[in-house]
Amino acid sequence: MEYIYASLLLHSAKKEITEDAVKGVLSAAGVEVDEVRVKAVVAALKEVNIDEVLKNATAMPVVAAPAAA
Amino acid sequence: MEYIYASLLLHSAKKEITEDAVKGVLSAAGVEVDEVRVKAVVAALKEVNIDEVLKNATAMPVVAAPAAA
Amino acid sequence: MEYIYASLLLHSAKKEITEDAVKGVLSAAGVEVDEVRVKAVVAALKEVNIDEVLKNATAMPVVAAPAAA
Amino acid sequence: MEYIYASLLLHSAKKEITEDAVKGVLSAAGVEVDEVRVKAVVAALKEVNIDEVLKNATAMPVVAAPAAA
Amino acid sequence: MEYIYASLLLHSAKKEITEDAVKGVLSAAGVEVDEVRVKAVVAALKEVNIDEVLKNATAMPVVAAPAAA
Amino acid sequence: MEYIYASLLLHSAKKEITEDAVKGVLSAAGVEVDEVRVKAVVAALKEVNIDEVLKNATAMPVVAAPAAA
Amino acid sequence: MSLAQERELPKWKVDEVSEIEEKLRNSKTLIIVNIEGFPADKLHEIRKKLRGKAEIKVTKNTLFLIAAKRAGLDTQKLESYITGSNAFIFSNENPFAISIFLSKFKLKRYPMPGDKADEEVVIPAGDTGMTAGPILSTFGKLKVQTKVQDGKVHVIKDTVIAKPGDPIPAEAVPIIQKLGIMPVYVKLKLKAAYHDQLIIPVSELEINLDNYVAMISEASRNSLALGVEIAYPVPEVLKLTLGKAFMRATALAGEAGFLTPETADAVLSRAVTKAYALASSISGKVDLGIQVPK
Repeated sequence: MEYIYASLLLHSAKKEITEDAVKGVLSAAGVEVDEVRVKAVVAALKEVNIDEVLKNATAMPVVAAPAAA
Repeated sequence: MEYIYASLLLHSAKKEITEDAVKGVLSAAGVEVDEVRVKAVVAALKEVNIDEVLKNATAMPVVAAPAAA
Repeated sequence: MEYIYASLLLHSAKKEITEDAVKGVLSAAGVEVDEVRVKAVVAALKEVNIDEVLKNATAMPVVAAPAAA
Repeated sequence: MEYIYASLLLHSAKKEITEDAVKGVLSAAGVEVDEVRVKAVVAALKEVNIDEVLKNATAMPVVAAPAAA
Repeated sequence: MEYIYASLLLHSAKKEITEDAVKGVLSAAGVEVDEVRVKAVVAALKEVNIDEVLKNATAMPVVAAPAAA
Repeated sequence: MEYIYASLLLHSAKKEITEDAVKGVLSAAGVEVDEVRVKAVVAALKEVNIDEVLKNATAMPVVAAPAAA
Repeated sequence: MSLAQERELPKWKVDEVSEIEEKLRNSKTLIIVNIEGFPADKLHEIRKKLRGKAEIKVTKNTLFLIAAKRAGLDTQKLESYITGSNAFIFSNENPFAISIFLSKFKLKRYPMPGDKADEEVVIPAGDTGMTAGPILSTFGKLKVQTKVQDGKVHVIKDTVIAKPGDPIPAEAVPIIQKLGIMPVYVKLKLKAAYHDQLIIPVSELEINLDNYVAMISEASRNSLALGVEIAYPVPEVLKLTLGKAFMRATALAGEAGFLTPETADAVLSRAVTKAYALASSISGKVDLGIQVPK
């Protein structure tokens, strides 16, 4: 999850999630950086509306109630 | 949440969560570090069994909201 | 909800929830205190096992309400 | 949770959540104030849309999970 | 629901739910009273253990899957 | 709960919830009216979107009704 | 009916009209009941049960209408109900109370061929009192095991021959009757009530108590919800209000990332939930080397 936490940290600090930024954060945490993974994560997150995802995630774990027939 | 994500990043990378480590990660992310908050977070986490908390957090079922009937 | 938050603050700080204590907290928060309401809240809380209520509140999974059939 | 209750009390009373205000409320409740925590809570809450969080927290009815159908 | 609220008000005030009492409450609320409905409500509620129903309604955590109407 | 029932009766009958209206209903039910409480309830309800509250309340899964004896 | 016709009525009819008129004058509530096919002995049972609350009387429609007119009832409103065979219930009680009362007791009768069972039909173990003979083959058909003892048919064990809703086998009818089993319910078919010059049709007269229970529950839930919203200071409401305040505090701590040992659960859970949500949003495209809980 390090790559995700690093990305969330950047997002939360209102910084852009770039390869360099993610690498910087991971290195500072003493994590050995996997270049390919950084590229993949950054590219994938570009296509995601992170705020939207987080907003929905904060709606606490929601268990589906049985649909009324 | 930056302080939390930085701490979780360290925890996830199996590094100790110290004030210096947290500050380092935050700085790398370009966050202006508030010494007091770092102290507060690191002190509080010392009293918490993070693995236990995370286990419980992920044990919670995360299910999409039921479609309204 | 001010009266409730004040009461929970006292409870959380392991102080007794008395009329004077609640009034003191509310005043400190700049709330104009309604004597009658304080009396009513304190009297009603005497009949409630707050620890029990809070325990259940956390234990309760949050379930989305199904649309009423 | 004292710091949170104190903050919610202030918010609910439509007062600004400042370090002094939080300290004042906590002192009135007989809580020994931890400067670091006060600073931390005030700083953390500045980054949050409290009304939004409260709305989402309580919009959901709280019920026990029904037995899986 | 006016007839139900009127009846619950009487019940809560430990008054007998009679036709006259329900009519009196409804009239005081400015509701045009339907004699037949009053009679139906009064007769039906005589057969219902209101305290029991209220107790169950409060015991919100215990929820059965909603019966299809 | 008399004051709440009286208020909901008025709301349900599409009447305005005023101090006089609530007092009238309570008196008709034989309840000795507490002026201060009436004031408090009426004032508090002014700040609430009752329809919204009821919508959320009834969206709750229906508690299994005990069979009427 | 004209006065001339009335004068021609035989004395018993004149007496009956007077009697009904008297009952109508003394009763606030009249309920008209369809008794077509209703067993006479069951009507007698109902009469006994109603004693002290109401009287039930069977009479001819023509005589009833004469009496009703004389008693000052609005016969125009009644006429459409006065067809077929009717009984009339006279009472001073709330018509709904009578209707509920009637719905509460179950009258049972012996089955007739073609009836469905309203309750389980069990042929009990033991001596049936029936003389052994051709009847044995009927028991056989019903798959009831028997033996003969002292010339009588004995059933070996309790045997269900029909479940509620099942048709009762025609050949079982005489046996069931002999054993005194009444698995079929009879219910008076109410048509309407007449009360205070008003007709209450059966659709309104028959009350489903479950609906009232549901309405009270709803009213109660509404009241509690509203009470919580304004922190109405009574214990039953405050319990819920405290829970709500606590959940709000937890949510706020979690969202703000205000970490103390007490709030650690809320804060870390929230952060992790968010992290997993984000991870799962890209999990199809990136191998994160982790398991994303679904």
